[in-house]
Amino acid sequence: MTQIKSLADLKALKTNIQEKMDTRAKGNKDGLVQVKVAMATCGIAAGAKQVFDYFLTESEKRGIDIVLTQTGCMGYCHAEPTIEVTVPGKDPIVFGYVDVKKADEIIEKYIKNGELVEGIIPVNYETVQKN
Amino acid sequence: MEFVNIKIDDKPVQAQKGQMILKAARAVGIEIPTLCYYELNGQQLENRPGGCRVCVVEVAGRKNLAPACATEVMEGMEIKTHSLRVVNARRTVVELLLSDHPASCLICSKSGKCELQTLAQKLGIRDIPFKGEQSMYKKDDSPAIIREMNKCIMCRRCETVCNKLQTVGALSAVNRGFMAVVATAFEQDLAHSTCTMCGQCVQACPVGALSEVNQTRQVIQAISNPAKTVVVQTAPAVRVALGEEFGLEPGTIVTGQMAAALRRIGFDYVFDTDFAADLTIMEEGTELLERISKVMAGDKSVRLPILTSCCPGWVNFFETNYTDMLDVPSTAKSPQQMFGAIAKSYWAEKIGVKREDMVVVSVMPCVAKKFECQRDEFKENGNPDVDYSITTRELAELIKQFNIDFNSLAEEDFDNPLGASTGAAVIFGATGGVIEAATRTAYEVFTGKTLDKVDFTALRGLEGVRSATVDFNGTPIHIGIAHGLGNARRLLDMVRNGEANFHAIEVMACPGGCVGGAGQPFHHGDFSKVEKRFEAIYREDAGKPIRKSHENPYIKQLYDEFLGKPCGEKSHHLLHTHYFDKSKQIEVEG
Amino acid sequence: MIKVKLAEDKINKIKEICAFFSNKPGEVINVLHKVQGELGYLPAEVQEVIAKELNMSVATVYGIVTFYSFFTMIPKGEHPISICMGTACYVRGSEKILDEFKRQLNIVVGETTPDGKFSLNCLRCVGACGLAPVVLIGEKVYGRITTDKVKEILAEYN
Amino acid sequence: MAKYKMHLLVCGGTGCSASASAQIVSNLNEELSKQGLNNDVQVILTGCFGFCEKGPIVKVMPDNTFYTEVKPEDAATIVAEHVIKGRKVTRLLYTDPENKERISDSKHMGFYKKQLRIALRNCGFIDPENIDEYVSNEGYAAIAKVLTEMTAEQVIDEVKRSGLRGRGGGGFPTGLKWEIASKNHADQKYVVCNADEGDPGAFMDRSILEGDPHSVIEAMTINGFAIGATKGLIYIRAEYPLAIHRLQVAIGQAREYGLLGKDIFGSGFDFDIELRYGAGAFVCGEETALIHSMEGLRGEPTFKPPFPAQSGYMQKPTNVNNVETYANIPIIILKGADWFSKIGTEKSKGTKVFALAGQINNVGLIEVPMGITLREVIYEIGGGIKNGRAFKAVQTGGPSGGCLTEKHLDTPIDYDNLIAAGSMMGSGGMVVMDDTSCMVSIAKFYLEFTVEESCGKCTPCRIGNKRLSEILDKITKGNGTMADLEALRNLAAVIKDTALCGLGQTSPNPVLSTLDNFGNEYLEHVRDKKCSAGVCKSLMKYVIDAEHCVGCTACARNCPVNAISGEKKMPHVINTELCIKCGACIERCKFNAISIK
Repeated sequence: MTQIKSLADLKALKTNIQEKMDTRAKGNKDGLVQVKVAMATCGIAAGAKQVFDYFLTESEKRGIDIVLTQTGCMGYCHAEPTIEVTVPGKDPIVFGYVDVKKADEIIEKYIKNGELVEGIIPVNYETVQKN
Repeated sequence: MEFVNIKIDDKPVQAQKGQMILKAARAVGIEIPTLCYYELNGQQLENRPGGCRVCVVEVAGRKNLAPACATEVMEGMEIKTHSLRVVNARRTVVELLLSDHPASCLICSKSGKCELQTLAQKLGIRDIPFKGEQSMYKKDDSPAIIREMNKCIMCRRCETVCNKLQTVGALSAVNRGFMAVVATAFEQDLAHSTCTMCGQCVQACPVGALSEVNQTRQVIQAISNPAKTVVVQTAPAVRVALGEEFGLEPGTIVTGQMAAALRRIGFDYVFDTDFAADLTIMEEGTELLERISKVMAGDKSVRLPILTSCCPGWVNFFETNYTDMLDVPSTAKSPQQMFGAIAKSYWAEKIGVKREDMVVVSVMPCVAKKFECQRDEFKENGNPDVDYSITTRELAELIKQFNIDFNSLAEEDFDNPLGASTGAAVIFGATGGVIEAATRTAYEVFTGKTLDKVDFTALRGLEGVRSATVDFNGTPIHIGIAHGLGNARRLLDMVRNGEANFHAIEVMACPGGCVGGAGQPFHHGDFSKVEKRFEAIYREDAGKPIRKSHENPYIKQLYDEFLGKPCGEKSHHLLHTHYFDKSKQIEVEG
Repeated sequence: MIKVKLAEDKINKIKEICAFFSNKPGEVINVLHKVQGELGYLPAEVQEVIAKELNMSVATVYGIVTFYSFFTMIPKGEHPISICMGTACYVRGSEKILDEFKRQLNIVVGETTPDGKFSLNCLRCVGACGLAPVVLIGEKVYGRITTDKVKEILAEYN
Repeated sequence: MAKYKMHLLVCGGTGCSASASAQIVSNLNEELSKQGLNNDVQVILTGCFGFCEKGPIVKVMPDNTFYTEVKPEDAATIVAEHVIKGRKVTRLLYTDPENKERISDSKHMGFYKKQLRIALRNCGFIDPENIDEYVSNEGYAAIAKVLTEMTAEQVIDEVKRSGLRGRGGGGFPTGLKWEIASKNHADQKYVVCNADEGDPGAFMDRSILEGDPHSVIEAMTINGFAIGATKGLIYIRAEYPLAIHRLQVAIGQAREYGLLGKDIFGSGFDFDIELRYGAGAFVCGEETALIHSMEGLRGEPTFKPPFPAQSGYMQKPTNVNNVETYANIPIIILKGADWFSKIGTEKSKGTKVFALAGQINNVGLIEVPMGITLREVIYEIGGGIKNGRAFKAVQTGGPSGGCLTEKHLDTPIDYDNLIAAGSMMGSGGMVVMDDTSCMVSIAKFYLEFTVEESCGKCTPCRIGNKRLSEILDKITKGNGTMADLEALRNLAAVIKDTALCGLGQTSPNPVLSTLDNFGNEYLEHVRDKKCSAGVCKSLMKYVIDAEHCVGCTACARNCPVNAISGEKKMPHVINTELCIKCGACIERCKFNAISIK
């Protein structure tokens, strides 16, 4: 990794990362499905790790390209484990109470077919715009 | 000095900037009660955890009450020390303390001298409104100190004294919340800890949680046994402090009344540890000169400095902490033990009493002496040289038990021969005194000249660590002095690291030396009492006709009739000892 | 001389940890964490070695060990059970769960079963409040527990 | 299988379910199949939208139409108008109360969302173990701005003007704290992040550290620059292994990028961070205790002054802030004090994160602007009380706080209002209780916590709190007297007035606030020897109703102490002498024949 020694360095790094992200996720028909698994302590306690692993192995097995990342707490503790799925061209959707069975359903129905499955958690907060 | 203007109880007061409310109030005669606060003025010791909350006062504009001991005065501050809110809070706090304290005042060793009891009386508490669980701990009977932690009020004075003043580290606060208490590691008995039995914790304890092992009963039993010849010896520092127990000013010299009282109690012979102090100087002084001349002659088998070994707390301390230097202290026994050894040999022979029929009692300003007289090396076939060591406070208790009107007693003298002493022996009771006494004798022996002026004022004082160089007729002798074990550690570490070179070092475990001993009347943190005793010691010395140990005629007689010469064979057997490694060592199991 | 005996590998491990923290007394809490992590608990002999290495009084070390609830001088069971007693769990009945564990195991809080299999402790909030009441056995989190589940959970370890 | 062209999301949150969301779903499906649209439009039940006041909600995707107060009979209209003709059903659209306009696209009605995420802005969005994701979300832009464009005074001024107050509980103005520390000169100063989150039921700090550790690192660096400190320490609970791991990863990455270490951004400013671990002592959340713990001592508080800003860690000037406070800093620097100070109330700016827990439907971590009411939090965001039971109280501020009741539901939440109501903000635990909670037992629960966590240094906390908890125990056992109630109040007042540290001074709050708000419940325990909530075992009696009991023997077989007897197929009886009130029988009885009297 290179050191960031100036404001210009930071900006260059940011642009670079954002470009990479854009190409892999946005609008693009061939863009990838993004899956974020909320993996804070409560999520992990409720089984998020198993869900994460399931997505990892199953997406490969079933030949679906997904970008799988971990993230922090989404705040829906009552519905842990929670994941967020972004299908290219569509708004992100948060699913709660995700276990391996539900994960299978999400892959088969939503990711492959665009069919929603139960357990959607409507996002009920606004996030501050950072700039 | 900068001042701030404040009001205490509506009275305008000019207080020193940076001062705490407590001291500002005391300076103008307004007393605020305290409990955990403990200060040894001039000894760099302050216990100010702000934990007991007894000293709370009302400060205008502040939402809660402020601890007077820990709240700095600020310009314009308005303080109420006894408003209804304050008194109610203070009372509730004391009631809470009492709710977790055994109400066994009638039989408590501290009764009448207990700061909690006094406070409860002052506040007029006649009922404890809070009932509930009380802390229960196993009683700890060590050879010298009793810990009854059921009585502990968590003032932390003992912990601070043990760690900060003495650096002994035997005590620490353990557990937390309601279970919090001051204890040794793993809550074992003191005997299994690094405790040196110096007893400064006992001196500091405001309640009866810490006390000395009381042996007055055993003493009375011995006295009333017609088959026993009971001999008593009194340490130098006792005579300048005992009066306090009878309402006399600190520093009042009561040597004559004390001797009289001891006779009234029924001791067969009333002797003086001071005699043995003179003897100690003969032995230790000789040892010092021998070592100096050997070192000067290039003998690598001996080391300097020589360390005094009169103080049993100090002996315990170096046996635990300075095991690499066990050959450095003087091998001379302490005066208490020299006295016992001589009494049970020379004197017993002289009066035709069998060793086992003689009981030697010592009156000491000290708690550690109780431990010392129980050491195995100070016994012959299980019979100790000194049977019982009681404190100044225990002697006062005995006098009271015998209903002796102490203050109206006519002065009497000690018995001879073991009651005769010099001014050099008296000053053993103050820090720097042993080394000054040794200097008076060593100078004359070393130089062959007579001292014109026996007062070595350079060696006197209450500073924690002191050093001075004495001119032995062209040979400079470097002397170090420390009192308080923390100061001793500082000095010894300097020696160990080669940062300081001394010929001789005197160490006393208690601040001020024996005058500030743990067995002395409780000073409750008023160190000026110790200072007054300290001054009295030197007054007593100045008033003595003989002020050099080697000039004590009975000491000369003892050598002529019995011992031969200082550090001779008989002395070696009776008056010298050796030291043990009491440190903890980690060892591989199996 | 008073001898404190401890197995050689343990002594070496402790010395190594103390040295890692430059034998500084101020690092004692870090040292205790690491040593407990290695040995499972902090018996008296272990505290003696730490005190000696860090050049501090063993009473002080003991005072610290007994102050912080994370440190223990008692070896835990093979499967340490921790009942969350945080507020969220409490209002959802964790006390009843605790009672049931005590009854099933016949031990009180802080004890280990005679066979050394289970030990029982309480802790404050693992942060899985959404799953309240929560019980931890070893690293495993059991959420939304009811009293009748206790028996079957314990059966998993038999 | 068909790909759906449209989705109808029907709120299935508890609040909406109660008003027939299931019926709406089935009506919608019926209408769709009538029209033969089952394969084109999918109807699905979702979790709570957090807008229960206007429920039930139906959201149409992908156009984001948001229908409020939908009734089952509206299903036909929605299908006929919106699905088939593509025309929005205006009367079901939400009306903006300000300008009375109907709003169709929910993208423009973010305001209905009661939550605003500032401190949690990155939690759940970025990968906390990937510094690049943080950087691409304006991460480290604030420290860049600070080091390249601002002076230390300007930074402090910005934080001061933002009105940010400490989120750890006390609410001390952060900028002022920084200013004091900056003015105390010393060769070394320290910046400390208090991550010793100990309130049972609060876990926002842990969530921030697990979800967005870089924001705290960046903020501490800003803090270091502002006060002239080059060393930062994070004091974190050892019970948070994941947060520790993520912090370690984040610190490592920041060092690799040169964002920690020497000469950051070529400005000549050095700063680095070390972790220190707590070891299970709640009192170490108090800043002086925390500092002593970091120094390797028992975590006992000491009196202030001296404040840490004068003499803190290693007797050097030290600034201590908590995690959530720090999480706000970078965004304040980026967006400015003016932006931040527009959010919240007059004296409490910005947002506060709460851990919503207890008997509430949507247990979770929420972030709301200061000034929101409890009602909004509980009934909108929280989705109301679990199992439709009655709201009784909400406890805020943990062991230092108090209980708020029905009458406080519409009080705007901020530091000062909560204190006025006898509670406090605390670190943000919010535990909702229903009528099954006994308030005397709740007070006892908190006091037992304080007794266990008291350091034992000062008398009022060590013995006083013990006595308080003993009196409460006596009351819950049915042995309380009227004099005990008086004693509780007096003792509580003295503890508040005399305890040494913040923990002790606030520890009687749970008692005082329940006495104030639920005095009758205390009276009931003392005078009538009754616990309406059915919590205090000593005051309860289990009885079998002979009329309902069929003699199935299930209760008798499950009673752990054999207190239940009776012939098969005959009504059973409980021997109250033997009964330990464990409740096993009630759980087993299928005939509701056992009750607590």
